[in-house]
Amino acid sequence: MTAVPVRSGISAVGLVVPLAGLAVLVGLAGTTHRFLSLDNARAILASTAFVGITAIGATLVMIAGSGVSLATSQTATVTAMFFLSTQQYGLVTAVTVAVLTGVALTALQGAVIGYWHANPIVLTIAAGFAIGGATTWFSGGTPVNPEVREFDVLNSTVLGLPVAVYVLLGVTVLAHLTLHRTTAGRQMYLVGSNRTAARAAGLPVGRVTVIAWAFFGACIALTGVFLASFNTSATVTLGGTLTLDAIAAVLVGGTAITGGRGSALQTLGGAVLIAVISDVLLLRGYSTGVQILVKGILVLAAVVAVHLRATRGRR
Amino acid sequence: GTTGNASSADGSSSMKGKTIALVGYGSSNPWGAYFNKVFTEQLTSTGVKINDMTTMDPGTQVQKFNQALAQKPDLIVLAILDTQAMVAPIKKAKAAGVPVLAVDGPTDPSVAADVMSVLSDNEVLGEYAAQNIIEGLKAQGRETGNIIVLTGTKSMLVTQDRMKGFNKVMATAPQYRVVDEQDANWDPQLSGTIAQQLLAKHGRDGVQAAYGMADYMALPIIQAAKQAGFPIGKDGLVVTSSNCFKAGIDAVKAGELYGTATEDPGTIAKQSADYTVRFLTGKKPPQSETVKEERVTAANVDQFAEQCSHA
Amino acid sequence: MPAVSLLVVIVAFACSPLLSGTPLQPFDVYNALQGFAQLGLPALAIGITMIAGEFDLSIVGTYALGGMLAVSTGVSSPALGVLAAVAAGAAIGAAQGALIARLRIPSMPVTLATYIALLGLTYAISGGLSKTYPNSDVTLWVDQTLAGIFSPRSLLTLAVFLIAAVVLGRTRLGRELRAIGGDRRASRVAGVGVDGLVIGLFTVSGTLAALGGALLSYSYASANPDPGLQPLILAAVAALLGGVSLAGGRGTPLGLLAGALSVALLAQIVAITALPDFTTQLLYAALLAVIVAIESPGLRALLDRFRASRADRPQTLS
Amino acid sequence: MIQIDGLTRAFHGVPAVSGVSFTVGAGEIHGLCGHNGAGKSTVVKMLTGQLTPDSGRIVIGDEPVELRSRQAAQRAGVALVDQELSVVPALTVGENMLLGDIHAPLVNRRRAAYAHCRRVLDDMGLEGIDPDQPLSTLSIGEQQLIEIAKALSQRARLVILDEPTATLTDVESASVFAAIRRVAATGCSIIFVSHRLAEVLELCHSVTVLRDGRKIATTPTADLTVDALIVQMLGEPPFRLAAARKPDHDLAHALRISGLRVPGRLRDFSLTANAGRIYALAGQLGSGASDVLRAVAGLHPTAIGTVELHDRPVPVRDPVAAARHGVAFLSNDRKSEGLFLDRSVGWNLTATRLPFFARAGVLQPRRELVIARALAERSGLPEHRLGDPVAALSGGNQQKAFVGRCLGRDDVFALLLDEPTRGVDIGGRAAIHQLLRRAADAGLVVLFASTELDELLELGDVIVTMRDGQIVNRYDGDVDVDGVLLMRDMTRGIA
Ligand SMILES: Nc1ncnc2c1ncn2[C@@H]1O[C@H](COP(=O)(O)OP(=O)(O)OP(=O)(O)O)[C@@H](O)[C@H]1O
Ligand SMILES: Nc1ncnc2c1ncn2[C@@H]1O[C@H](COP(=O)(O)OP(=O)(O)OP(=O)(O)O)[C@@H](O)[C@H]1O
Ligand SMILES: [Mg+2]
Ligand SMILES: [Mg+2]
Repeated sequence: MTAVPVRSGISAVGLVVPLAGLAVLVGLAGTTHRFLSLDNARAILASTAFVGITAIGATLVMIAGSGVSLATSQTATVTAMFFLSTQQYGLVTAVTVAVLTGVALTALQGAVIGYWHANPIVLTIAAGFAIGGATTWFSGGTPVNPEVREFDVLNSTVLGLPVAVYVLLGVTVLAHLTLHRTTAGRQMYLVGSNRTAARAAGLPVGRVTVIAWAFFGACIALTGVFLASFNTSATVTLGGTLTLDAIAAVLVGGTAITGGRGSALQTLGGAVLIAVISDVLLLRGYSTGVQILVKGILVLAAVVAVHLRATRGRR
Repeated sequence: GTTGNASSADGSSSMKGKTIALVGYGSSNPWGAYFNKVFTEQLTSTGVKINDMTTMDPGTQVQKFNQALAQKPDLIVLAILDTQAMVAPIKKAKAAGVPVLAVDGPTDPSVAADVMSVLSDNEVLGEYAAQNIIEGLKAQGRETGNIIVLTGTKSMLVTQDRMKGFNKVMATAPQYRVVDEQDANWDPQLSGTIAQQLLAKHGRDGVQAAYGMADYMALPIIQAAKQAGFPIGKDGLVVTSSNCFKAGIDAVKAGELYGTATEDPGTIAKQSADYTVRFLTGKKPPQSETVKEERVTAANVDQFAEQCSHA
Repeated sequence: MPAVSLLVVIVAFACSPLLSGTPLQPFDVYNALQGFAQLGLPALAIGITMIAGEFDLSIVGTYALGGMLAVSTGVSSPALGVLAAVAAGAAIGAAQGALIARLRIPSMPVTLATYIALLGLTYAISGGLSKTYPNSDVTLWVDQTLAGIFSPRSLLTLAVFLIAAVVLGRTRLGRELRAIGGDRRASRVAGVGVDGLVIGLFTVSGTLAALGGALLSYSYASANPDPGLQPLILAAVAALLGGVSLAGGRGTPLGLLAGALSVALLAQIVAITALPDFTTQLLYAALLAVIVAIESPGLRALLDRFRASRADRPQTLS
Repeated sequence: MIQIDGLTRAFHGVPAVSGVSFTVGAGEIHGLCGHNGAGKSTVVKMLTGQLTPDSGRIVIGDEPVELRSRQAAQRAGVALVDQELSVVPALTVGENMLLGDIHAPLVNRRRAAYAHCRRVLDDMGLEGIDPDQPLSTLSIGEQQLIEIAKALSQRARLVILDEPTATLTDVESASVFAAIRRVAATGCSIIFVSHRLAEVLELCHSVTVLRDGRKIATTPTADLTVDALIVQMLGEPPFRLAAARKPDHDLAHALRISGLRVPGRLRDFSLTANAGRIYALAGQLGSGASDVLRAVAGLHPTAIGTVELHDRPVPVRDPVAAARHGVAFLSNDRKSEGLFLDRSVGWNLTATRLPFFARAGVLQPRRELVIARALAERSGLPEHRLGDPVAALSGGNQQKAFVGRCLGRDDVFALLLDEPTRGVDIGGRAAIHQLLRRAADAGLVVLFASTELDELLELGDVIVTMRDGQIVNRYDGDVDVDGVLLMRDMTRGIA
């Protein structure tokens, strides 16, 4: 992965806890009726895809040390609307328009954060209000219902899996390669690890931040495109709980919120883990409340575990 | 549907200078957006002043209602977000002598006598959904059948009423069974996710029909079913919903959605506007009116295409 | 900052008759204070954690849970309901605080996780349904008009702010809170009992949020299992307008009071003038944009540079 | 009287302090010396409740004490000035002076508190500072003085000062020494930790030297010289570099700085410098020396002036552009503004030279490894540690990794270093000096700022003295300079 290996001293505790957790999960899952079916595996992957794509983008932003975005849902909604209202120009144009919209909106926030060091939380709350307010204003609340349905192909399945799953895998691979094999990716880790040092060393902090956010924007837009296709129309609330779901997946994947550590593959794992657990609970007949509760506990466990591993030996 | 154009009602001149506070659903909700638009359009020519006090947040709604009350309008038109939270404010309005017209969802029974109302018939909407399913399954010649239901936010009376009607009719066909009922919170994305998992849980021969409480909740079920390889329509999964949107009408036409029902915002907005005119011109309308809801299936879909195309 | 934003909003409030065409009434103030009562306690809860350099996202979770518990347990005795809510809030806060202080984890991800878990817990308790509070005497009591513009709820909220102002202003706790927000390590070395303070802090923020939720659900006569992110975001906006910085070390309860009042008045202005609902969102966005500009070092540097280039000729050296 | 008996503490099984014992009498000023990592701060932390000893005993007065927290230590009568500046800029001066003091009342009594702070400040000769002033308005040196004043005013039985003078001017140090002597005269014991050995000999009654966590000796200062102290610390005669200063008339100018100004910090600075020479900026804190470097590196957003490097103008307010033009900068704060602490040594060494092993933005891992290995060797770091997080290195090795980042790059023409050997022991210092000399020999302009006379004289070919944001004197390579001359420039400025 990297030319210069990072010391891989895995302590007994660090290994036992996740293994025990995994064993419990496998046990639970294996004894759950219909869990071990091809259909269910497919359903899990399919339900991972939408949140997963956004979470992969969020991973880059978090690694680059600019924390989280609280404007994700609103951005996804806007891109979905642009996607649907440009259907008549063909699928490629519509997707391009959506992605460019997502990239422009999100990279702009990245620029303010990267070049002017604005606080990401405050900025993205503001952006969320602005995008949400403007969307309601311009759409007047009316849903976008396209006459032409170019998007149908995005709802189809290939080898039994929805197209979105392949896009998720593609985005993951792309993010992974970007992070580990490109100058920009390495700089994301460095900037996230110590932003002041990166600045003093003359690293292009602003540019790196913008690249990470632009990637994120493209991912949000892809999620928006799939959401729009799946629902065949877009309303102001289409984005739903995407914001927190994406952050949860990134955190469960073990990326540090303080930046400098994490990976796209781990986020994919985090997203799948959340989906699997929700699925097991659903199949076992637990209520929505219990599903959410367990998700919260899972995020907490991941955050604590990541933190303990990172600070092991430094405290 | 009743109504004509409210502005043509006689005595509209006597409405000049009157004020209505519209404490309705916010325009971030498509249903609310179209309702507000039609309602306002219907009344503009009468010269009545409408204060926009819409919101989608229950807390803000209480505050805006109280605000409206303080401005002593001639009528408050209210679309309730949180039934309980509205009880005390409605009592206050009663005490202050400000008339309230509740539209769409019902008020809490304890204050039902204190307001006028133009209500959607949610029980009937639920019944229609059940009828659609039974009809669809019978048409396929099925002796038995399993059904999954994705509801709107369970805490809302609207949801509860629809389920009441739905269950009542389903009880008449005990050979068809509801195997799973989940709260999808009026959220299309959540509907999709839950549908994917439920379909996988019960398997291809474990589910024959599905009820998504609104078109935008039923369509994700159809997508999820398609992706999971379920046949849809004629010989496949029977999917129905219960308030029509344009996308739903298209799906009915395409044969993917077995049926839906009205509760379209335009109709109720027109009837509410009409009611308002009658009230403000002293015509003493009945205390409560119910909007006539219609069942929509492939047979009569063209008739409703226009009515349902606005949200 | 808090004084300026409050002043601007008050002036706008006073001018709102120009748009609405009806003169202001005491009721307008009452209603604004009702809005303040709804927002105030969560704003104070998140505000004090921000002063100490933490960020307690879980307050919306505690807020929802507090409301649900109050409604479930306070039917016969409202005080008992409040007590149950507050006890739960304090316990959750203390547990979170202990985790954050002892392991020195950033509070944001921890409280995010707790928020999700609490949401699930509230959902599970209520079965996802809003829960009705049948004791209408209490509902009427908490919102009755006092002295024209107050209600017991808004007075209680104001009182909590004043207590916080006295405690933080007149004891060394205020100094230590800002100190651990300004520089955690230095405070530790100087002898501040940082861990205890952080645990206490989260206990208090959990308590305040739960109390806020309980009062709100009494007022609505119902508890909503999922209030969404809106209360959190508005509370954060109030705190930011109140002169608290996300970097920590800055802010006072009176500043927070001004911030919460500003946000409440703003919502009231939109209600009085019957502007469309999305205007509120755009107004918040604009206010936050100002905060972003003021707070972000890069933008400040840009301003400095501009000033420096203008003051270039006469050299100054302090 | 303070008695320390067999104090021992290990980190992850590696002993940092082993069986250290010594005694400090009432009224005694006791020096604690040792090279970097010798264990001084670890002893201090155990005495102040920040670390618990694995074994050993601390006796204050007559009774043994268990110091489990800072509060417990304060109750036992121990006051501390930490090695790192430990004040909170967000608070006022007065609030800082009362912060964490267990004797401060729970309820604020503003007037009494103000009077108390006023008195303490006056005692330190800080009449110009108001207790209600925000601390952030003070210079770093003044902030340090506040911290010292606070510790000395706590009526403690033992005051520990861990490198209190590292950021002070000599004038300020002198007033601190006077205050320390006054407090000692009241019967309080003082432990004074410092790398400035002359200072230690001047102030202390006796000195305990630690090496590798063990006590070497406790000696009365009357019997010691600086050289003797160094021998105790290092165990062998100190490593000395020949101070070969080179003339620079014969070379073309590579770096031209003219009219450089930073509002409030730097009045007017111009310098022409040659490739292949080392330029030393001599100035105390606040003299502007460090600001020159930061401005050239693009880190002062308000800087004005022109900088040219090999006849190409370098924009002065953009760190990225400065780096692109061949300026490499090393901050004096390597922890927060230098290293990527949780990343590996390898990543740190290669952080600024990614283009060297990237093709079209894609990294080539094999080339990276080769380059990282070569750099480790060049900067004197063990190759087997390339994969370790840099935080796990000792201070000296961390600094080597920091310097190593800028070496051997053909796109760097000017090397700017702020306090290149801060917190580095004598051995590590010599090694870093050698690296810099080699860099200059390879054709770079090397410009560094320092407050240490030895370093300035040893390393600088041209020495520029600064004070109050401007140049006082420039000493070229062929002029004789001595410490007295430099010190006079740095403290008194232009006559
Ligand atoms: N928290 C810690 N974890 C691991 N090792 C530590 C820790 N603190 C100190 N050490 C190690 O203990 C040894 C002694 O460190 P200490 O800070 O006491 O040295 P010092 O004499 O104060 O050095 P300096 O002159 O640089 O301040 C060093 O090897 C150091 O790296
Ligand atoms: N914070 C730390 N975490 C982990 N290991 C540490 C830490 N500090 C020191 N060490 C380990 O202790 C070893 C000795 O460190 P120490 O600071 O004593 O080195 P040193 O001999 O003083 O070297 P130098 O002369 O370069 O300062 C280091 O090589 C490192 O492996
Ligand atoms: Mg060392
Ligand atoms: Mg030390």
